[in-house]
Amino acid sequence: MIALADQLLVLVLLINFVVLGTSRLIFSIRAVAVQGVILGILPALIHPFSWHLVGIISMILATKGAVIPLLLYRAMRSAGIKREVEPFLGYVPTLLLGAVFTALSFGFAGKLPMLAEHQNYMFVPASIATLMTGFLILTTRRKAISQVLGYLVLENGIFIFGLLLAEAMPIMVEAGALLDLLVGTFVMGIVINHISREFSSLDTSRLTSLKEE
Amino acid sequence: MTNSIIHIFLALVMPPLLLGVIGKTKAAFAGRVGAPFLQPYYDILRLLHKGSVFSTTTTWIFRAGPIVTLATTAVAALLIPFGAHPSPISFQGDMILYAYLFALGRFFTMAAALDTGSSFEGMGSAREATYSCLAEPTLFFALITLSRLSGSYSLSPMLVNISFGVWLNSGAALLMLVGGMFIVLLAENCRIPFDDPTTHLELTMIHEVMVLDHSGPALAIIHYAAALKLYVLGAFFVHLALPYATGNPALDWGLFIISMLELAVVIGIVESVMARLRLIRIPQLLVAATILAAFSTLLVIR
Amino acid sequence: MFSILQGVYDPAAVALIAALALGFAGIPGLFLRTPGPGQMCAAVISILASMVGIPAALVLLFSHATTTFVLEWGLPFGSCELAIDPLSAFFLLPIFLVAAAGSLFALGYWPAAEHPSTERGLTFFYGILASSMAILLTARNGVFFLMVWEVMALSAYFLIVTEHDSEDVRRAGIVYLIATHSGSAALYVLFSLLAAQTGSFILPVAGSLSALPPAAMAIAIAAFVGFGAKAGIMPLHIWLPSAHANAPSHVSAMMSGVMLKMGLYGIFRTLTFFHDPPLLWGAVLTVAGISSALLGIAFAVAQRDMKRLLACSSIENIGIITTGFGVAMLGVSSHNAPLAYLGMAGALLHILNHSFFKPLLFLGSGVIIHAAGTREMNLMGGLAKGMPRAALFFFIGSVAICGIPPLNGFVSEFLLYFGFFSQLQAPSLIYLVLLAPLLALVGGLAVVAFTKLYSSVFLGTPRSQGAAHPHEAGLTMLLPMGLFALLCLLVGLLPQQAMRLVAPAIASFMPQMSAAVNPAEYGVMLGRISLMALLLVVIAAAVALLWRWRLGSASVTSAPTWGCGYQRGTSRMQYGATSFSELAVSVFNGIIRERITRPGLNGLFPGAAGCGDKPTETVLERVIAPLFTIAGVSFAFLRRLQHGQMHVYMIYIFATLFILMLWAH
Amino acid sequence: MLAALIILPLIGAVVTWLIPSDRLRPIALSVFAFGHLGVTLRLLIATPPPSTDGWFNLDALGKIVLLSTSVLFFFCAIYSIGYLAYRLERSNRVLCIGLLICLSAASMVTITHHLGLLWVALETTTISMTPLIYFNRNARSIEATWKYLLICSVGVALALIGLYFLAYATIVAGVEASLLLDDLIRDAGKLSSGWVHAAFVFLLVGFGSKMGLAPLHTWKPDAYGESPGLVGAMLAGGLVNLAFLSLLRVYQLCLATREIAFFQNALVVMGLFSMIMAAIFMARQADFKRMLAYSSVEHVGIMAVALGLGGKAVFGALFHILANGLTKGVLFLSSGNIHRSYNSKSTDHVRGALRRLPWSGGIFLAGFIAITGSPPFAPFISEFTVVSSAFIDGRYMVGALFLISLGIIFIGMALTVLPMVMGEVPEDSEVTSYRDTLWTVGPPLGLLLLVFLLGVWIPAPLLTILRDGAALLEVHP
Repeated sequence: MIALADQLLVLVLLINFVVLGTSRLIFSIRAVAVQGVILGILPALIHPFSWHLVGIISMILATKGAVIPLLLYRAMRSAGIKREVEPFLGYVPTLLLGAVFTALSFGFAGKLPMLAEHQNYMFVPASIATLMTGFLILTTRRKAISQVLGYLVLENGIFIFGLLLAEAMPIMVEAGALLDLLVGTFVMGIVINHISREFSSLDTSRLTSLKEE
Repeated sequence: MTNSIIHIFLALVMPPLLLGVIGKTKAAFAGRVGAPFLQPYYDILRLLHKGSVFSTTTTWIFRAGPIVTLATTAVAALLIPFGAHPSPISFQGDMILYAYLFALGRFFTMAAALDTGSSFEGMGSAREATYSCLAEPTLFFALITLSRLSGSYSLSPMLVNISFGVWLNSGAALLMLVGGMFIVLLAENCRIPFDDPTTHLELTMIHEVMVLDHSGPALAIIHYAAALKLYVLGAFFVHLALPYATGNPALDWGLFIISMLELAVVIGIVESVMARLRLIRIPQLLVAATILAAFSTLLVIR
Repeated sequence: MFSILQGVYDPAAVALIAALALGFAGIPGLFLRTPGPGQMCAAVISILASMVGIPAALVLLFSHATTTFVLEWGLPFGSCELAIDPLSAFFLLPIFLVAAAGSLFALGYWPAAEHPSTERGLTFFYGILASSMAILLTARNGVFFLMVWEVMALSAYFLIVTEHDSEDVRRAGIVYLIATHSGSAALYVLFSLLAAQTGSFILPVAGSLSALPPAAMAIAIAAFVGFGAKAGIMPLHIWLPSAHANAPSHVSAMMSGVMLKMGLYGIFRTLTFFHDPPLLWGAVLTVAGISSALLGIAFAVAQRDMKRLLACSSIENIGIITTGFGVAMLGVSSHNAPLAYLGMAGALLHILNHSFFKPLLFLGSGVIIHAAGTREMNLMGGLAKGMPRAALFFFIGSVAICGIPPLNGFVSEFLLYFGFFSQLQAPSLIYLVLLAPLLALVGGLAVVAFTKLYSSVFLGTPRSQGAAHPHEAGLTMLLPMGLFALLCLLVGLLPQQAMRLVAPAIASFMPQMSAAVNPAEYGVMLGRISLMALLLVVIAAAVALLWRWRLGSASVTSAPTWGCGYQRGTSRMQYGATSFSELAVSVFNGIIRERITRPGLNGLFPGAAGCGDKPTETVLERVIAPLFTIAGVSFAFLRRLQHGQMHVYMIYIFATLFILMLWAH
Repeated sequence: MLAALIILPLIGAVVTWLIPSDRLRPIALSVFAFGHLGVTLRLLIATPPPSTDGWFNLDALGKIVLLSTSVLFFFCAIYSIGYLAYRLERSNRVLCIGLLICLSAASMVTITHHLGLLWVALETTTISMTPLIYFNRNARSIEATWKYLLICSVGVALALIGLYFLAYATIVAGVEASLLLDDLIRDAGKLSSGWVHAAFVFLLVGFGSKMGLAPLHTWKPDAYGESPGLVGAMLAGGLVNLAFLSLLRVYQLCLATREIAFFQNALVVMGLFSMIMAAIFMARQADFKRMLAYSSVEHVGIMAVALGLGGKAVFGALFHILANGLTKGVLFLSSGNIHRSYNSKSTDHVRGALRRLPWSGGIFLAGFIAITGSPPFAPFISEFTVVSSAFIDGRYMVGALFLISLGIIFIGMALTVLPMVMGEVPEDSEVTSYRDTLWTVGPPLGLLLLVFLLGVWIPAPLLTILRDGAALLEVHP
């Protein structure tokens, strides 16, 4: 089964590039949702069956796959924006950077000692690469929604790493995942809706009145 | 004891004579007969008998001015040795007191001048203030040189010490010192080329303009004090320039009197052959004097 | 807190209690509804404290002993020791004196009835300032010293900004605060390095440290910067003129008369820790001292604001003291006992003298401000008519500060001069004698400055309406002035007695040196000085009597001043403060550079035009201010980093992470 | 007893949620704050033994932070009675609930020894503060909230992955997988340095951004500037210390792993950088609340430097937790009053505060003197400890930079604060309903007295706690 996990991780990496490459917000929201679903499936592949596990998985699928994307989708609609126009860094350079970072993360993971059973799987590189992708989105996109997406991708990266620990300390992983995702992202969703009400736009370049002259 | 009495007697009586001699010399150069040698005495006596006019602006400072000036000069006269004879009062460090006594007198003179509220007298004291504080260091360089040469910290030894022998040893230093001190002598006593006591244009005066408002006895005291100051500084200068001494006390007194008169003649000559400097030039001349004295000091202490 | 004070008869304990009492003097006033009584009670308390404290200090001074207390405190900086040795006791004298005089003066000068809003704070901080200085002298724990030091500095700040409605006052306050705080930074370093040397924050005993290691040099530098900034040694004096000018006069008196000395005390105290210091230290102090003396008085000559002039002359006097101290250090380094002794004696005696005539003059300036309503000397004149007594006291102060016999200023300068001259016979450092002419120049300029001050304020005729109707000051203001004037006279006429005050302090400062000289010979010298002073007085009296007798027999008439033929002379045509000093200032042109604004006159009949001048604060305006501007500009550039754009903030985080990663591996 | 620390505020949250009246709620808040303070003091005197599973252990470090947080919270609560009376235009329900939840989570941070739980609690404080920053409900405040939320969340996320690395290190090392501090310290020797280093870096950046070390501080001026005074006080005096406590835990770990040198240097560098940044931004600062924010950046820098220097300076770091926390309370609360009275945060409008608000102005001035490290106030003790130990240990460069930036900061702050409090009130300045009352002036004054007291006398028990804490952070041979 765990061999399948690796295939899925490749998929995750590909989705990273999709998110980096697309300009249509709705599309990247969907992509992130798909990524979330995949991550939801992954535990099922690497852990033995238990009702507890089912609970976790369903929770993750619900939030990552449905709730948060919907939240973002609503915010996007209410603000009436379709696409991420003029990002701070063009799409092609972003993609290239993404590639570079992915390569780097493979290198980084290679330097670190692994457990034997994780040795020939790409959990660590995938997680680091996703993390970096998240950062890349956060630093290159203008719209608040895209930045939330970036944060989500970053979270996914962390989550992937968490899978390695899942059987060692489940509580930890769940606490992390749930708190961050549920609460953190949820609050962000709320704030975003507030923003769209205040500015009738989700363009964070409008959110620059607080600065030093 | 007798020496002290003679010293005090000379200090009391002789000063105005120098003015008389200077006047005669200038007259001679001008081809006039000129006023008698004792004219200054007559003036002072006459002034003493005149009534006084005090400006309504003035306070006690105005009256204290002449008194303090005379008192300080008198004390200075007691500190300075006349000729080969040591001064009546002499102690370690008296040369510093000597220098500072004049400062006290100056303070009062200037204050008295400003007390009248007359712009001319203010002008005079402004000049006096600046020039005298430029002359201050010269005197101290001289004192250092002398103290070094004599190895003592008191005026009498350090001045009496000067002799032809010393001249032979450190002539260069003394020569510069004489130059510097002569300039200071003229400046401090407001003689030409620094000041013209006899001019009638207040704008050009320094000392005389400061005492414009003094009258009667006050003016007499001022004249006398000025003469005494010339005498005291002259005695100092004479020690440097004309250090003759024979063992014989009486003879030495005579020599001293003569050399003082010589000094007066020299001053008279200078006053007759030179014109008063422009006021802007005066500081430069004073600084030159300081430099001379400083060089002499460096020569002796290196 | 002071559970350790057993036996109140112990003079040290008495002195400490008196010091604390000074601090509490202002507190009752804070809680009283009506302002008047508080001030009165403060005055009474501080006078009583001084009456107790001065004798105690004298006893301690002559006892040649050191009394030490240990204070339990809850701070982790070792035990907190308080000790009073003759040096501390010597510095205690002026504190008690000026504190009492000032708080008495305040009753008339800053009456609570007229200044209800400011009086409480003023009285309170005045007490705190005095008390903190007194306690500072006893502190033997570095950290405790620092704390008291800062309390002193801050209370001084609050005193300076008493009238903070005026822009000038606020600026003066800020400059002072910045200067003193920077000084304190140097002191942080100083005491840390000391602790590094000794292993504890307890100040080392005299002569216990070696001056050889580089740390010692660092300590000396830190002390010079930190304490020098407080003392106002050039070029660390930037805060001094404006602060003294803008503070209430009795505060200026306290600051100039005492607080500056605390900086000197710090330098003294620090250098006592080391045995055989290098020549360099003395040389630096000497050069710094003589140059601040010269420049300080040069600036003083140029001033037109009465209190600024006094402040600049404080710089001069501090310079003279520093010179004396530097010379003393040179004497110590070159094992030349007489030089060390004379230098130290001159310095300490001048400290005492300066704490007599400078407060006198500042208090006098307060009286003048009351009478004329301005500090601008060009607007005054003729005040002596209205206030003869104040004028007399002020005159005594002015003569004394010029170092002219027969007053006290001369005595201390005389000792310094004699020290310089005695170098002529010394084996080494003969060139020190060249300081004598420089000091003479300083003296000459001082005469210019103070004839200018006294004459333009008190003599002539009023130059403005404000000064036209002066009134004599009240008793509470005259009494302190009279006291100080009397002290000036006493020290001037009986210098050998004043010498006896100084001797123990020197003995404690440099025991081996003072053992090597015989103070008696200097005593004899000073005895002669006092004889000459008396002689001078006698002769003057004689001449005066003679003149009296002449006047008696001759006619005395009074008339207006003779205008040399000008009939329409007005009081504005007098030589004012600026015109008097213009010639002297022109000699120092370039250092001082008066800014003179001349009217542009054109046409046949030009209209009314004015002409003003302003002496520049050379160091502050030419050096410090430009630095601040540069810093401001460069900072303004860097502030773009915070431009409010989210994604760049993210880049900051990312970059930090990345760099740290690279660093870690 | 420990549980009370957590539960009491939660009960309080429920109660305040139920209370309908905006006037009564702050009073309830104060009551619970008082209760919490009581429990805290009780715990400091009679400390319970660590829980058997090792999850909960109130050690000296925890005590210090708990004390400062609880005291500060108490005074803020009292202040809220007076302050919120002027802000009745909008409901303060969310504010009170948020504060209490935050307090509960904060207490959790101080008492737990399980890094995971600590992390969860820390994240909770972050999130519970979010709505408070948005209290003013305007464009500026939503922007501030957004930046605060995103940056802090990213930071905390990084901290999380740091923890994961740590945990994975234990797994790789083959020891019992655990995030209990004590276990980790025990097994520290065995952990592979690669993972540990990575973990430390991520934790440093994560907690650093929560703490506001430059250049991760960018959210601070906005959040502090736009939130109400008492929220600012809690942020600057409370949350900062919690983040610092988390760093201390990491530091303990580093000590055990013998990898301390890198961590210390990183701390010193970041600390000095923060101070210099603060210095640059404080000069000519036109908004006094933002200035206070930068001052907070400066002081976390001071704490970081102190911790990085190690040795005696650590004592300074720990004492600075208290000193800085309480002084920040003084400054933010009094500045809140000034802000209310002038209805402006701009130093161009705020002039002569001493005239208009003698008490608040005076307290603000005193707070400025205290925070810039002048005796006789507490920050002097800690700052001088840092400086002196820097010089005594021969770290002259660090000491010099430290002093210089302190100097620049003092100048910058003086040029901002003194014109505010001194002089005349400008004629055109807006006249508002605000007046100094006992409720608004008492709390900052009380804090000021505490700061002064700690500046001249540290009570023996507190001193022992501080010493024990310092002992926990010393290198054990």
